[in-house]
Amino acid sequence: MTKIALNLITGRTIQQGVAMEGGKEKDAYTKACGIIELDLSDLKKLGAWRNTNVRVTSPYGSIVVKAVEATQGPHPGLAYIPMGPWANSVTDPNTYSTGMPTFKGVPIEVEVAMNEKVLGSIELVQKKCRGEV
Amino acid sequence: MTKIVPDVICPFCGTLCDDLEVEVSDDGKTIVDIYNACAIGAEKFMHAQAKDRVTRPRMQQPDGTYKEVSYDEAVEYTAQMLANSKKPLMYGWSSTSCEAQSVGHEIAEQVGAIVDNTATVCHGSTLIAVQDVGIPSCTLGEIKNRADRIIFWGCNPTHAHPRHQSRYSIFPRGFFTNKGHKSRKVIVVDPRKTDTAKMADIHYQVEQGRDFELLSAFRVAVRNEELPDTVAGIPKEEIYKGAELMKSGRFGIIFFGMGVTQSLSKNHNIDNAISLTKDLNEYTKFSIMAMRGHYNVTGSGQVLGWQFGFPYCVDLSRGFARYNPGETSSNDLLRRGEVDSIFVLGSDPGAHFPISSVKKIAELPSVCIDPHITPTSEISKLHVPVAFVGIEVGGSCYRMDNVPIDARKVIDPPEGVLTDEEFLSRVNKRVSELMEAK
Amino acid sequence: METVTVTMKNQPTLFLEADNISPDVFAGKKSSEIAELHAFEGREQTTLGKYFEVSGNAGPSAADTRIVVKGDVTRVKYIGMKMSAGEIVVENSADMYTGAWMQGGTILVKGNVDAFTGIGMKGGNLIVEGNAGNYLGAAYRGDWRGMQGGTIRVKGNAGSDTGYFMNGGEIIIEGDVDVHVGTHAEGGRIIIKGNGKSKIGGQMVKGEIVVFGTIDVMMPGFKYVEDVEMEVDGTEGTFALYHGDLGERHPKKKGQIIYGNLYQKI
Amino acid sequence: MSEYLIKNGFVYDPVLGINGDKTDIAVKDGKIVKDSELSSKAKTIDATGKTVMAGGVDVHAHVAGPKVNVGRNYRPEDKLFVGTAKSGMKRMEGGFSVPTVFRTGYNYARMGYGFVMEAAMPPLYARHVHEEIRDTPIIDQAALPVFGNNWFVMEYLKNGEVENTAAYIAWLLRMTRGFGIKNVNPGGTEAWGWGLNCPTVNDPVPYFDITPAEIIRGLIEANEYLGLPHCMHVHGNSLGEPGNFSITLDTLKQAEGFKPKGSFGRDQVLHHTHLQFHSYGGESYASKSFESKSREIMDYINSVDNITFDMGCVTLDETTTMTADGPFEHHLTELNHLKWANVDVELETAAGIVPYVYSPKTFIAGAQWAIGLELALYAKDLMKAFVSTDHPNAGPFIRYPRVIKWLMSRKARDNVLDNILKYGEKVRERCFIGEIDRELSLYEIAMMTRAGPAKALGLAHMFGSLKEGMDADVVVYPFNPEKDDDPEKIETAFSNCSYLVKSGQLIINDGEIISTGRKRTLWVDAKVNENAQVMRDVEQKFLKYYSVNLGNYEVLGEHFLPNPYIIEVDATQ
Repeated sequence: MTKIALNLITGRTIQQGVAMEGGKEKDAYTKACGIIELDLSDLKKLGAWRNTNVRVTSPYGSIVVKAVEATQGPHPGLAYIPMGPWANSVTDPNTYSTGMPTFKGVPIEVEVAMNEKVLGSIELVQKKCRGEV
Repeated sequence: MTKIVPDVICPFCGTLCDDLEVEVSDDGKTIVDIYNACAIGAEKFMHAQAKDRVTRPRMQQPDGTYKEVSYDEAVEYTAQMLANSKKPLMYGWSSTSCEAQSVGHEIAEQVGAIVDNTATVCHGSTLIAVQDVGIPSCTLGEIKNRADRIIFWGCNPTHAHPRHQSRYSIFPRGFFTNKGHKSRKVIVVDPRKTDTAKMADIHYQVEQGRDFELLSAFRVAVRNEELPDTVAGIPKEEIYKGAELMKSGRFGIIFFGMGVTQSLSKNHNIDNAISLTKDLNEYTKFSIMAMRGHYNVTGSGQVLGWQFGFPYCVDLSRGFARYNPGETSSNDLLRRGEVDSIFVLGSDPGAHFPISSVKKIAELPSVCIDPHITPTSEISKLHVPVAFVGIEVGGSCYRMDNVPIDARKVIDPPEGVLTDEEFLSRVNKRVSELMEAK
Repeated sequence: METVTVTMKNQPTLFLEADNISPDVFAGKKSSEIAELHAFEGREQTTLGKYFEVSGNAGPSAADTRIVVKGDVTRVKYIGMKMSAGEIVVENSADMYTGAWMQGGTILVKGNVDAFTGIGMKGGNLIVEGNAGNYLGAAYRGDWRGMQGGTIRVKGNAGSDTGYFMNGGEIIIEGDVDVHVGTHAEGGRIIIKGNGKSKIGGQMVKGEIVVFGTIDVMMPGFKYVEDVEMEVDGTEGTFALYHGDLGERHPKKKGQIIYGNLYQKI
Repeated sequence: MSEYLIKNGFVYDPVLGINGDKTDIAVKDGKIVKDSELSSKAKTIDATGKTVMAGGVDVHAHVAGPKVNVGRNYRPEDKLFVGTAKSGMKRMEGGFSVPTVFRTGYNYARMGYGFVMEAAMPPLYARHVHEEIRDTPIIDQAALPVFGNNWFVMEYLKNGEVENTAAYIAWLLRMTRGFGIKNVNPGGTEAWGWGLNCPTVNDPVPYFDITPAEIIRGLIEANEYLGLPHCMHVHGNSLGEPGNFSITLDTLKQAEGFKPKGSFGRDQVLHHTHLQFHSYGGESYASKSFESKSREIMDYINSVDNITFDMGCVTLDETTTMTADGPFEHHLTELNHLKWANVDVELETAAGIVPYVYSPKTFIAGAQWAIGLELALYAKDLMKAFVSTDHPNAGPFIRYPRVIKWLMSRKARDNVLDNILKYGEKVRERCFIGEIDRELSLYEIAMMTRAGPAKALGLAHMFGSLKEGMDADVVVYPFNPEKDDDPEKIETAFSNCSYLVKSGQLIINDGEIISTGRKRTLWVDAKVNENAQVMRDVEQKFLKYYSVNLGNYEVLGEHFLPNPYIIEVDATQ
């Protein structure tokens, strides 16, 4: 099973903004934010097709999202998950005593997770809090 | 017949566009259409209309499901929770009016709470930097009228502040900039070739996490000192070229965002960017501005400022106001287990805090005040739906350049739904009674 | 010198603010009076006696008062805050703000300390046998007057932002440090006997930083000047001297520009 | 509403000519009345052995608005260890040089003040100013919008269109709920939009091609055309520069030939604020060159009858400077390297903020301290000279009682020169302070802190005296003019009054704040004839150059001015 190591950044996208205002309990939000944008070269390294589910793991957690081709690339070695509960399942909580977690620049490993499901935001957060995922 | 409400303020981002026109049915009950708004703003107005909108408070049951309760019960639970805590955290405040924030602060003062707003995960590092080195800035109209050098550093307005470039920065024709885009040079610094970067004259694809080094390099270049061959993945020739472009303008502006506030070095990135701006004022006129996120996070910082003296992370537990991000900041408080209950208004930490902090929230007595269903509302003990500020109730809001604009009421909230201010006032009254009794 | 021993007996449910654990406050008080001194847990104002067993009486002045803190005080903040004389020994680990705004005397912590230890320090001696957190010997938010004087020695590692806005005094880290050392420094001396990371000496105006180990990325504003032989904290050696931060303003003295000095052991 | 009889105090009221005589003051329904009008329900306040005055009036302080709040938010260190807890209806207090709104209101009340003028309101930020004023307890307030770098004003005045200027000013006062005309570094702040300045009154403003002198005269003319309560309130060019006294004289001379119009009883057409910063000689700040020019300045002011000023007295504290004089603050940060905040405001103005330490260890701080006091001590008519520290620029307003002490006591001044200043001797050499024996009386202090500023602001019908029919702002200070001779007693007494009655309500009782009163926001509604051209220009500029819609510019609604007090002016004739 190939695993590739990447540097993760998270942030806004217009789709994330629209879907968030449309309702975080809706599927559109999962479609907009339950993804990871990968550079084409990294998709190749991973040996994954576009739009396959992958498991993203960092020292701080793990999450299943859908791998898509980066729209604002090229950025080989860099991965992007729109801000939201999926991204924050793996972001670095270290604030360096500034109050600000490290949402950008998180070391992650990505592997194909064909048969695993991308959870909706509500279910995801509730299960994480109950320790079920 | 429908009617048009003009000069409507958009309650989404810190750009705080105030030129929206909203078409409402003549009974004034429903929004028919929105003009001039970006896709996100339009969606926010439309979602207020959603048929499945929650209109009554809901209490979490032992099995995790939610049961509808009355606003009276919601007020009682909230007041009891706050009055019985040793150190409650009152977080959010960025998606509500300054008037509601003021009432919240009265509650916080009574119960010795910590008041923190969404800057804590957004531009908090900027606020720290400003406290260390100040900030030479200006209003957005100054940029429209004068700026011929526009720098976007670690921000992507095309996605996060969709109308920013057309209203204020890249495109508008102003008094001294009547050629609009043609009279400006645009630099973008970002580790990705973002849609904003695609519009730039120069794009510096900085090595992620090395903004501090690159900013220092620009300061070295501005002073015509020696540089190593490459800094943060950028050849020194490119850096000298950029420095010259900045110095050669008549009026320059640096806009910056999460790319620098949330990456390694955090406040130091902003600190160095501000210092670069200050340096450039030895050669020409230069300003710098934070691309603030929530439409009234700036207002929260202002009201906290004039009432307590600090823009966020305000600790009232000792009876007077104290401040120190790293200690009195939401994520550090949750991480360290320093608070014993959490009250959230107008924000969604459930979606936007690291999961380790979210787990702590789920363990604590918690109240979430929000018109939407959110991950936060669905892990809180109590969810209280309220009217949308800027759509169903007005109030004072502050734009990213600190310009105050009065948000408008466009339509009525659903039958019986309280506004933030109404709910908070009732909690405040109840808290006073409970604290008297103690 | 009289010794007062305070031993943790009831842990706070949250965190305890014990800025009254200081020779200056204890001076001239009997153990019973000391137990009555205020302590704060959240908004509740209680007494030290609620959490600590207090034995022994203080000396007539801070200078002849020694405080021994026993038990688990990892949830106790502000031990030794603003102390001007005397001695504090913490047997285990302490939390934030240990020795904050300290002016004199000695604090010895046998375990670790958390963030903001020795911030705004003006004088005295602060020794940590374990590790220190972030913002060690740094300035309080917004203040351009960071550590002014005194000595901080950490036998283990230190976090980020060591000596932020440092103006004077000395900080010695015998282990490694995290990012940002001596940022905005305008005086004083920081010695790192282990390894540094990156962002060392950024925006430095004046002062000295000595690194014995590695620096993974050197700031672009630091220019190699020469190799120098010197003795640093008991170790003789050859050090490469860099001047910086070239991007920052620098004062002039007799026509000579004064830079920050960064030494790295060769 | 309650009634009070303030009995048996030593009363000082220059308007009534009462100079320390024991007189009773009667208060009913918010006004000063004859004793005979009191009912049996009237409460008695025993002022025996104490000093009684009308509530204080502050003509110039930066206490509310955007730059004040930058000063708060970017200086956490200004709040370290100075917070005080909430108690009863009193909110938490914080901040030293830039206090929170609550501490601002309480401290003015403790000093016996009833009215404070916010000295510089950027029109685009008017809402912010009013929100802070609303939250500042007890004291009545108003705010002066800044006009000296406003594009409309410069364009109209360049063409000599005084009537249009006046119409625009009237419109803007209404939009911003403003009180009068503030004029900061005329032209220089617009030049700062390009990083430039107008150092003298004759340097043309880039692009707009009008001189500061023309702006000053034009604004005086427009002010008198409207007949506003207050006059054109100017902060001249080249504030803080060695040798600037000649520029200041040029500024003052712009008032020549103008007479006050309107029905508010003021005598002046020009008020020069924080004059201390504008009375410097020499070429540098070094003691071998820098010198006081207070005498030259006061010789001129004493020779005319249409100018007033406030001191801007340096108090030798660490403080936070803030002004709409953008280029000055940039200059200051280059000198002291402390954190610099700046805000340029589209079409209107700018502001800068920099912390500053007036260290008694430096010659210059001592000289500045001396010059401020000299100006007042050289004044012939103290109805023209007002106490101020240009709060917080020269020092925090809580130092007024200390300034009063220095004005009233040569002994206190000598103590500063001999024991507090490191270069006291140099200060004696380069300034006049050492030669001045004058010690002001309580009667004169009442002129400088009440009667004078109230008259200059056009508010003599409300404040500044204990005359029947006036607003009942009465303060009782624990100071016995017959017994107390220790200067320190002056400072403590004027810092903490025993009683304060504000608009007829008892606010401070026996030194304790017991009520937050019912503060008012004063603003001036000037009626002018319809002016189509000005309205067209306004619409055009908002369409093309402002970043907000015209429809969102006016300060409307109770949430900004819950308790407004409107002064109407009819300029239609």
